[in-house]
Order: sequence, then C-alpha cells, then structure tokens
Amino acid sequence: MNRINSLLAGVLSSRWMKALAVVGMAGVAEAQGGNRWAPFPPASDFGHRFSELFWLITILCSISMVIVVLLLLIPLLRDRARPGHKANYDHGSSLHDKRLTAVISLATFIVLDAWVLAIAMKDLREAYWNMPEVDQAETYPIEVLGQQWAWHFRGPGLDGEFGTPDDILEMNQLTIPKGRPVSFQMTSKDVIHSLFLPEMRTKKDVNPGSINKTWFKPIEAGEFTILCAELCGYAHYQMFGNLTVMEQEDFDEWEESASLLGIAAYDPEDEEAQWAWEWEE
Amino acid sequence: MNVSSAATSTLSKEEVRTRVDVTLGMIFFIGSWTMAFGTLFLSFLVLRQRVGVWPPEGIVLPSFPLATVATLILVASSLGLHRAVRAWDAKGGGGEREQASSAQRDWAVGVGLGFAFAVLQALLWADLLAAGRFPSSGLYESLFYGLTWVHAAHVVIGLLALLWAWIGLSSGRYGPNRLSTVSNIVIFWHFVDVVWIVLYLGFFVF
Amino acid sequence: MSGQHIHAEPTNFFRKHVFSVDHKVIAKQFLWFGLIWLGIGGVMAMMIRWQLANPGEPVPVIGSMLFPRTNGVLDPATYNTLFTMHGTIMIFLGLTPLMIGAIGNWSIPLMIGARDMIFPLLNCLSFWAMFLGGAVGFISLFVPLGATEAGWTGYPTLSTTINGVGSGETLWAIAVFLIGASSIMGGINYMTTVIRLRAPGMTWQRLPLTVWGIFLTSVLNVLFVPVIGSAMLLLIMDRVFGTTFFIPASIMQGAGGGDPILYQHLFWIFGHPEVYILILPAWGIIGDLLSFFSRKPAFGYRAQVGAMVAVTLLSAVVYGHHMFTTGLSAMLGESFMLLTMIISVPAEILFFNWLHTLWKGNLRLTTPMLFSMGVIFVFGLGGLTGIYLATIGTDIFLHDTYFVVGHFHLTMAASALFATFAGIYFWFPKMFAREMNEFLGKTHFWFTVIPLVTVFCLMFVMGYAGMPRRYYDHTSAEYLRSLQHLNKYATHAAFLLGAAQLVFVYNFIRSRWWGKPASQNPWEVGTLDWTMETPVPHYNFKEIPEVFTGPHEFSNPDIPDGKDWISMTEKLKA
Amino acid sequence: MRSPFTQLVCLATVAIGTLSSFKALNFFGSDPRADEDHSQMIAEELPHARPPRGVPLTITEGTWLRAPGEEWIIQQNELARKQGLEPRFTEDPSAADGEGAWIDSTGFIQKRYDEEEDFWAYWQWVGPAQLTRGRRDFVQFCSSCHGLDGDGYGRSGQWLRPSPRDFRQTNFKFTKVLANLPTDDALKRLIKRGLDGTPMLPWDLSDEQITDIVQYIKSLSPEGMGWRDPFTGIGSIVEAGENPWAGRENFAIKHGEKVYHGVAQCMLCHPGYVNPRDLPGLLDQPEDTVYRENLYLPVLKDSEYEVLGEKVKILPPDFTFHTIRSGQTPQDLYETIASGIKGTAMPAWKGSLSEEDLWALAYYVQDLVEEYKDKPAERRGLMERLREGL
Repeated sequence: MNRINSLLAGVLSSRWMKALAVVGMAGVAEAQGGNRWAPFPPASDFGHRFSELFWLITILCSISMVIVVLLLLIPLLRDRARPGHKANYDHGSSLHDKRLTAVISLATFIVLDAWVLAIAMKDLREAYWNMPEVDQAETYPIEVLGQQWAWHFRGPGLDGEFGTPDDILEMNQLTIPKGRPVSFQMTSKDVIHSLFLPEMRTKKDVNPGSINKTWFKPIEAGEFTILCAELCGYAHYQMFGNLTVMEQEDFDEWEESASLLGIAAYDPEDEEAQWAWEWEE
Repeated sequence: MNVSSAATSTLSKEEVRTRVDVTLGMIFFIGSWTMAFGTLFLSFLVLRQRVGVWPPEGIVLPSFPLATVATLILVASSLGLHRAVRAWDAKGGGGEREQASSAQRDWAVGVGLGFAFAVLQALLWADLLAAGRFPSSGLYESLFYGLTWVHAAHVVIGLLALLWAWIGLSSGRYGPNRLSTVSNIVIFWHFVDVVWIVLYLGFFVF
Repeated sequence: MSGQHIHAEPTNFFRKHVFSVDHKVIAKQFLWFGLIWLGIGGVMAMMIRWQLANPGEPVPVIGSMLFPRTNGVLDPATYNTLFTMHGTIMIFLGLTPLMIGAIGNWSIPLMIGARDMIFPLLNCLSFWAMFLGGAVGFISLFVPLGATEAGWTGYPTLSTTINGVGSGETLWAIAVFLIGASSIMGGINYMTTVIRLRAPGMTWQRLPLTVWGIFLTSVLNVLFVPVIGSAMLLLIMDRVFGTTFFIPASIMQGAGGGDPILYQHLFWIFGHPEVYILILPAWGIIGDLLSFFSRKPAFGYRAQVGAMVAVTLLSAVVYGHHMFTTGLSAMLGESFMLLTMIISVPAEILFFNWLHTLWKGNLRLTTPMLFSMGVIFVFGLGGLTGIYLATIGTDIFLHDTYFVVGHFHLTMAASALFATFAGIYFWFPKMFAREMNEFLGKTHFWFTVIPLVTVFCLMFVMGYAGMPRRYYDHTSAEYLRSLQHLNKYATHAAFLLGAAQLVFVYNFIRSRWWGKPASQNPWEVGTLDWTMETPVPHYNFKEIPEVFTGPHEFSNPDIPDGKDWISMTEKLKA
Repeated sequence: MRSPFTQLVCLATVAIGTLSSFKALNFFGSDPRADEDHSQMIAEELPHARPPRGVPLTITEGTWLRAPGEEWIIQQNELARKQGLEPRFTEDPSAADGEGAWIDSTGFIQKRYDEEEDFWAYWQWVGPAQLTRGRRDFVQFCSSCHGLDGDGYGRSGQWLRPSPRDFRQTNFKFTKVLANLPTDDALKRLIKRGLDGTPMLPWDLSDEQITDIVQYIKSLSPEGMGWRDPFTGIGSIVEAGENPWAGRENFAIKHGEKVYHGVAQCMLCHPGYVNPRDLPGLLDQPEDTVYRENLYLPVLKDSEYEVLGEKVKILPPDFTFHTIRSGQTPQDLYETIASGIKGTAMPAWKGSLSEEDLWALAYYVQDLVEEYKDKPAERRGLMERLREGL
C-alpha cells in the first residue's frame, strides 16, 4: 500500500501533473482567447498541494462515477421490461450479500476517503496549519482589518513592532516580500469577511471580536488578487484588492519609503487612527 | 411514569392506548424543547466562557434571595400538581368524593404557586430594571433577560393551559380520556420547572 | 384497532378544504403551497442567473414590473435579497413542504394502514404555521430598507443591526422560526404516528422505505429544528431588543460582547442535519421506487435502513465541515474532517444497494423510475464532490466558491427535487385519481436532467477556477473577468432548465383536471396505499388491513396467479 | 411520597437549598476577578459598541435648500424646452404676488432671498417623500461608514483614515468645484465614480436613488450652514477647457516640473521630486537657496475636518506612492488642481496659475504616477537620486 501510495503520489506530483496542468490551465486558456477554465498557477510554496490533492480526488471520483454510470446504463439497456422477461428475485439479505456490501463500501472508503484523508492530514500538518514562528527573523507579520468594504493592512515597518509611528498602512493593497513566510493576524470592524488569496491558495475568515491567523510563503514576485469570500453586504463584490509580491531588495526600499511616509503621516493626537493590536504569539 | 401508573390503574385498554399515544407525543415534544433550551443554555455557557470574569465586575445582579424563593415555589408547584394527577389517575378520573377533594386541593395549591412564581419572576425583572440594567446594557443582561423571557413565555403558556384544564376539571367534564390531556399539561409544567432550575443554577449558583 | 374512530366527513367548505384535519387534504395543501413557492424561488434563480451573465442589464420581461425604481436593473441589494430568499424559499418553503409536508402526509397513513395522522389537529396547525411563515417571508420582501440581505445562513453580524436596521431581516428570522415550528409539529406527529398507528402485521421490517426515510427525517426535525429556532430567537432579540448575543463589543477583544461564531455553530448544528432532513425522504422514496419499477425486491432492505439510521446519527456530529475557514482549532478541524469522511460509508452502502436493485431487474422506465435513476446520477455527482469539500486541504481554496454552490445544488437541491418529482409522478394517480401524461413526464425529465447537470458541473469549473459565490458582478474584479464566459454558458443552461419546468406545470395542471381517470393500481405495486380504491375514501380504511408480506415482494416465485407482485395484505403461497 | 418522581424532586430541593446556602455564605470563595476588567469599560466607552436600534426612517417635513444656482434653473428650463414641454420656472420677477419669487408651472416656488440689496439666492423645496426615500437609501447604503445621522462615524467608519465625510460639516473634498459647495450633478458624479483607494466605492445605484440620496445629504446641513446658508456659493465642476499642450505632452511634463517646484511651490507640502542640489539650476535660483528639510517626504497638514470633535491632519500624497483619489487622467488631475481640495491645505489654483501651467502640472503629476507608482525598481532609482548627498 505504501509503495502504491508513493508511486501514485510521485506520478501525480511530477510530469503527469504538469502535463495535466498545461492542458488544464494554459492550453484551454489559450484556446479560449483569454477565457480561462482553471485558476492561475499557484504562487505560494504550498499552493501546489491544492492542485495535487484536487486532481487526485478528481481521478478517484471520476473512476467511481464511471462505475456508477455503467451500473446504471447496463440494466437500463439490458434489463428493460419486455414480454417474457422476468426479474431476478433477490432480497440481497444472504450472508454473502451482506459481506459483499460491507467489503465494497469499506474498500471504497479506504481507496477514496482514507487515502485522501491521509494526504490531507499530511498537508495540514506540514503546510496549512504549520504556522511559522514570528520571532524567527525572516517571518513578515501583517495585521489585517476588514471593514465594509475595504481591506486595511498594517505592516510593522522598520522597527518590526506594531502600534508604532512607522507602521505601514495600506488599503486594498498589500505589499509583501518574496520567499519569506508571511504571517497574518486578522479581525474585522463590522461584519465577517474572508481573506481569499486565490493565487496563494489560501483563505481565512476575518471575524469581528476575535483574531484569526493564517500564513503562506510567496514564491513568485508579481501582482496577485485579494478577494473577499464571505458575504459582507451590499458591495461584497467590490471588496477586492491587490497583492504585490516584491523581490527582497525592492521590498527593502519600499519598506523604508513606506515606513518614512508612515512617520510623516503619524499624528500623535489622532489616537483613533492607531488601531493596531499587540501581536499574539 | 405517568404512563406506567396509568397502565396499572383502572383504565380500560383503549384509554391506556390513548394515554400512551398522547404521552408519547408529549415526550417527543419535550425532547424537542430540551434541544431548544439546550441551545440557549449552550449559548449561555459559550458566551460566559468568553468573558473572563463572571458575573462581570461592577454590575447590578438580579436578586439572589428572590430567585431562590421563586425556585422553591416552582418546585413545590410541580409537586402539588404531580400529586393531584396521581390521585386522579388512581381513581380513573371520577371516584370517591374525599379523594377527589384532596386532589383538588393539591391542584389548586400547584396552580396558585405557579402564579406566585410568575409574580416573583416579574419582580426579578422589575428589580433589575429599577437598577437601570436593560437588555441592551451588556452581555450579562442580554443573557439574563433573553433566557428568562423565553422561559417566562413557557410559564405563561403553562399557566394558561393549567387554568384551562382547571376549568374543565371543576366543571366535571373530564373523564379518563381527557385526563391524559391534564397529565400532559402537568408534564409540560414539570419541564418548565426543570428548565428554570437549570437557569437558576447557571445564573445564581455557579 | 379501535383507537382510530371514523368521524363524519365535514360538509362545511372551511372545515373540508381550508382548515381540514384530514391528512389527504393537508397533503394537497402542502403540495400546492410548495409548488407555488418552488415557482417563486425558481423565478428568483432565473433573475440571479440573468444578472450574473449580463451584469447591470435590465431583467427582461418582468424586470421593469418588479424593480421600477431602477428600470428593471437588479441593484446589488436586490441581488443579495434574491439569492438569500432563493435559498430560504427553496429549502424551507419549497422542498420541505413538498417532500415532508405533501409526500409525508400523503404516504405515511396510507402506507402504514392508518385512518389519519395520530394528531390531526396538530397536522392542520403544522400547515398553517408554515403558511404563516411563508406569508411573513413574503411580506419581508416589501418592507422599507429592503429585505434580508445576509444569505440564507443569516450569519451575524451581517444579519444584525450592524449591517442594516430595516425590518426585512427580522421578518425573515420570524419566518424561519415559524417554519421551524411547523416542522417540529409535523415531526412529532409523524414519529408518533409511525410508532403507534402501524396496521397489524406492519412490523418495522415491513415498513416501506419511504416511511422509513420520512420517519428518520422527523427524528432529525424534532431534534435539530429547535436549535435554529433558538438561534433565530437570539437573533431577533439582538435586532429588536438590543441584546448582544452575536455582536462583539469591540473589534480587538471579544470581551463584553457576544460572539458571531457562536451563531455559526448553532446554525450548522441545525444546518447540517437539515441537509439530511431533505435527503433522507428522497433516499427512502427512491429506495422504494427503484424496487417497484425494477420488479425486484429492494436489495439489502435492512442494509438500506441501517445506512439511513447511521446517516441520521452521524449527521449530528459532522456540522463543523461548514466552518473549516472560520478558524476552528486544528483538533476540531481534523475531527470533523474524519467524521465527514465516515459519513460516506453509509452513502456507499446505499449506492451499492440501489444499483444492485436495478441489476437483473425487469425495468419499467416510467417517469417516476427515470427520476429515481436521475437521483442516483445527480446524487452521485454531488456526493463525490463532497469529498473535495470535506478535505480541508482542498476546502480552504474551494470554500465559498461556486464549487460549493454546485455541490449543494446537486446533493440537496437536485436530488431532493428529483425524488420529489418522482414522488409526485408516482402518487399523482392516487392523489387526484387521474394519470399524468407519461410523454410529457419523460420530456420533463430529459430536459431537466441535462441542463441541470450542465449548470452545476460548470459551477464546479468556476469554483475550481476561484470564483467566489454571492458576487453581484463577476466582471468587477480583474481576476474574475476571464471567467465570465462560464457564467454565460451556465445561464443559458439554467434558462433551459427553467423552461423545462413549464412542461411539468402544464402536465400537472392538465392532468389534475383533464387527465385520464386512473385505475386503482396503475403501477402494480403491493403497498397498502395502492390496494385501496381510487379516489381514497374519507378515513382511508373501513377495516384496518392486516399485513402479511413485505412491501417489495416482486417476482417472488411464491406469488399466486402468476403475477409479479403481491399486495401486502395477501399471503404468499405455502 | 414514595414515587421516584417525588423522591427526585425532594432531592433536587435539598440540593438547591444546600447550594444556595453555600452561595449565600460565600462558600466558593470570592470570584477570581482580575484587577482590570475590560468588558464593561469597552462596551461603554466605544461610541459604536452598541448596535443601533429604533432608527427613524421617515421624514415628515420637507425643507428649503439652496437650489444649485441660477444656472440650474436655466438648465431646467432648457431641458424642458428640449423635451418640448413648457419651461418649469418663470423668470419674471413680478410673479408670485409681486414678491419676485420664481414660480414653476406646477406651483413650485423658488424663493428669492432679498434680505440684502442686490443679493439673490434661489431655493428649492425638497418634499418629505423624496427625503424619506433618500433617508432610507442613505441608511441602507451609506450609514455603515457615514453614520446613521450622517455624522461620518458609522461602525465601519471608526478607525478609518481618511475619515468618512461628516455631512453636518458641509465640507466636501473632491467635488472639483470652485465654489464652497458642489452642484447636485457634481455630487452625483462623485457618488457614481467613487474615490480610488478608499472604501468610497463607485456605487451601482440608479439615477433616481442617487438623486434622492443627494437631496437627503444636502438636507443634513445645520441651519445657517451649507445648503441652508444663503451666502455660500454653489458651483459646478471646473471646466477643463482646451488643452494647450495637445501634441506636446513631453514639453508639458518638463514645464510642469518647473511649475511644481517653482511658481506653485507644491513641494512645500508634497514631496519634491528633484534633488535639492539640482533645484536651483532647474528654477534659475541662487546656488545657496535653502529648501525645506527632507524634501523627498510630504508634510503633515492641518485640515478643517473633525472626527469626534478633534481636527484631523491630512498627509498630502506622494504621487509616486499614494493612490490619487479622484482620477489619474490629465483631465481629472487638471480639475482637481484647478479646484483645490476643500477644507485642506490644497487651495484652488485656478486663477493663481495660468491655464498652461495648470495643464503642465497635471501632465507632470500624471507622469510621476505612471513612471514610478507600483514600479519598485524605478522608484528605488528615483529615491536614490533624491537622497543623494543629503
């Protein structure tokens, strides 16, 4: 089982997958003249896990579905009512039938669910829930404040602390460095939002009254999308932003400018504008 | 236990059957309502958990002695009604005059105490309102008013049902079949009682 | 059984047709009520699809009539209202009354050999509570500040006064509360009836699967609908009396205020069983119908019942998979993932048994049979895509995208709807003593199943490509613009699907009044409802029948007279 | 008293009694209460910790508001003539009982303010029905940020900078009009267009809805202020006119740089985009001219906007970094520069600068945005040049 598992996982994650990805994403997208049928390629270090698991489930489910359709079609064509034809009298209550039922459902469970479950657990432990420690120097922390209908992001600025004048405040725009884990703590002013970063393959609800955490590590520089995935009222569909992932050196310069502009904009008398909270470890 | 006591009494087979039907329905109803009040109480526990200090510092709490008295009164009311129904069941509805009169006394006491509870509940609210604490004042008030309102609505319904049963009883209309209605109303009243005890424990004791 | 008396049939119009306590009349009331709301919900779906394919363009034909202030254009608020009410209506006012109200009320007493429900008055109340709920829901569409906009899940704090102070949301909560009360009344009634009023010889193991399904649904109704009732009460208090159950006092710390996540827990403790509330009767109905029309016993009857019971039990402990992105702890998340996966075992048992029932049968491809087989197909699609959403690794990306929309429409909506259609086509001859047109029925089936699968499979693609749900306009964000073509295809298919339902409406209305008179047992099945005369007399059975055989004794070699079916009241040879 | 139920009840009574007496005797000890308890404090201190209730939705009285000027009346009449209708307003000062009121053909009165000699103000009657419609739309769509009373402090408006407009202060930043107050059309345009980089979105509302909302917003002016003040000027959006630099955009940018750092002295508040060492050469100034410190950063300026009674400060944008709020085309920028931003340190430049200079500035700013904003490598180069030798 282990061998089969590793073999299949190898196939899924390697050339096979890439070929599929090419057909699934680029190929169709080109053929459709800019219309796409698949998400943009992942830009975070655990993004590929989604595609692998997705296609693994798709293959398993397709096989199951084909079997179901065949078992529907065969009686449909073969066993239609006609004169002289009689149904097979079978209650399916013999021991043999019971065993068959149990074996088939358990086998399906193991092949379909347990396998997927095992991979999912591994993914969760290794990636999605493997939150980086913030005191590691390389982790970049971000505080997110959602509101109807905008995203506020607060970077720690040059001193690496929140709630200081040099904090970097951005609205509907988030700038982060490439190749470093980015750690988010998020809350909302009014209603529930959900920070959805499709290219990073991550999503987390932003709840008022409590602080939610998530993370990812961007591995490609460029412009990406921030969407809101939880209904938040009238202009839910307009609550989107832009995620900029910069090379480290560009980011350093950007961080300095942004930090200095943050200091320039800092008004100590205006306490209202300082909404940062203490970073929760 | 009403079912079993009915089964051992002088009721006919059909009467027993009706009693079982109706009581079964009542049991499902109580089960359902247990989930409803369970939900409210779960909310209470969860929200209480969120607040580090319970009850919150510096607020006016509803009167503890009043609530204790109310609890005891409600328990006594349940007890009286239970005794009355048991006595009637044993006699199959009609029966000897003195038995019936002692049962009627129990019944009257039970219903009377029920009303007394309602009055005490109103006093509890009045007390708190007089201290300037409204449902919108904070989480404690939200929970207290919210949960007692829902409970009080059931108290009112229960009292109306008890009165209605009483009118029927005193006009002598209730034979063995109709008695199952009365016993079910009393089961409902017991349920209201139990819910109050849980609320009391949650708000006043722990 | 002397417990069930026969009263004289009421002659007063109101007692006979409006406030009737006869389960057959109430079943028909539920049927008409559910069909009308299904129509309203369907029109809403069409408007939603129109807006998605043609954002900001006036809705044709009905737009200028419904939205004069915007010249027929759906504004985002109206759009939010539409998908909220579409969900609420379809679940609470469409499928629930049809499946549980109409088919449940009709089939339970007739199939178990009872003269009526055990609490007829409660039955009547159940309908009128739902009617009142529907009325309140309808009124909520027209109050100032707009109707509810918070989605059918009504998550706070969006559904509290923080988002809107209008009364639409409050009325919506009241409507859901009333409908919940109706469901509880129905549930108590059905459970007690099935337990107490089965005819002699109708053991639990001879109970038709339909009754089993509805019985288990009733158990879920009785246990879990009160949860949403209480949640709605708390929500109403938050909106009307200013309490703060679900409203946090401050954004940073939760202290001093309520907790919006609490509502999500409460909602899904109810919400997940609700999915099974709608699907269990469907499973029961098709378990029966597949056997009836394959002329074969239901394969593994006990396994099927066992699977349904298992699902009923499991349904209570898997609700957390709706909340994987809300910030559940790792431990909870993994437990819910595992439990959710386990629920696929009973589903697999059911599939195996259904397909085995068909195998080597003598298939009569009538309209109810086609719809039953359709359920296997669409539920297969929907159920398998559930694996993606039960797996947290994929759910993180797919949550709240169109993938979810496709998934729950195929499982909860399409499967339940198909089973409802199968039930309506199946019991129509008994209900109205007239036959439905088979050709139109089959046309309806094929023109429903093909566009339906197209629409919702396209939604899987959309979701996989990252399109979030509940967006008014997918062309607003650059990321989604390249997916707009999928929306167009889906809309075309959806309009076809909508048009196909007109065939059903025509067939239903024509057959109801002008159809061919039905014989006593047109489908040649042996359950008690088909062994009585058509139309069903007042108080059903003059003599309570005695049951000797199971409901699915088809093609039994021991059947006398060379038939391939036997009435449950007859004895097998030897 | 022998049934199990009775026994249970007795047991419960005893249990409750015991527990109650424990409680009364403080048997469980005092509550482990923390020294500081935030729960009530937060609830009472934050203005919006409590959800709103009992919000009035109906307005029973209409109101007189300043009409959007004489031009508006002429415009209305022309509109009517175009549609082949009778003009709505008479322009005969002797109408309306000789008081010189303006009357429209439906009996709609435009009052003339005649308290002062030679001073005319035209008024418009807004009926309660329209105000109610506007109020309801306002509560539904706008109040989450702008507050239920239009005080600019809704639940989503708190902590928000720039803060949402308080309509009672009757001060509007980006209306692009020279007068104090914008016309209805200017406000409608703003609502439809939104403000970039803020939660003020482009609103997908129908014309009718926006008209109603605008009337309601105007009616929020306090007595004697804004649209209830006969002396405030109401103007329409600054006309961009003919572009003098058409076809010579490169020269415009060059010239704009000079104007920016020279005549207009934009760099007093906004950042300078030329190294101070090169500035004298660019502007033909003496070599030893001293410019402000940290020329590459903007300077925080006072504004007239109040949040919770406190004046807030506003940072002039760095065009290579911040998002321009109201449009990035030269046309938009011309309008913004020419009309200024009300209530802030940004004056209206129309009149102070020539048309050529204004357009050149617009081109220059647009060039800055295009060249450097969201382009980390280019911006880094610019910043290195600016900081050189500081």
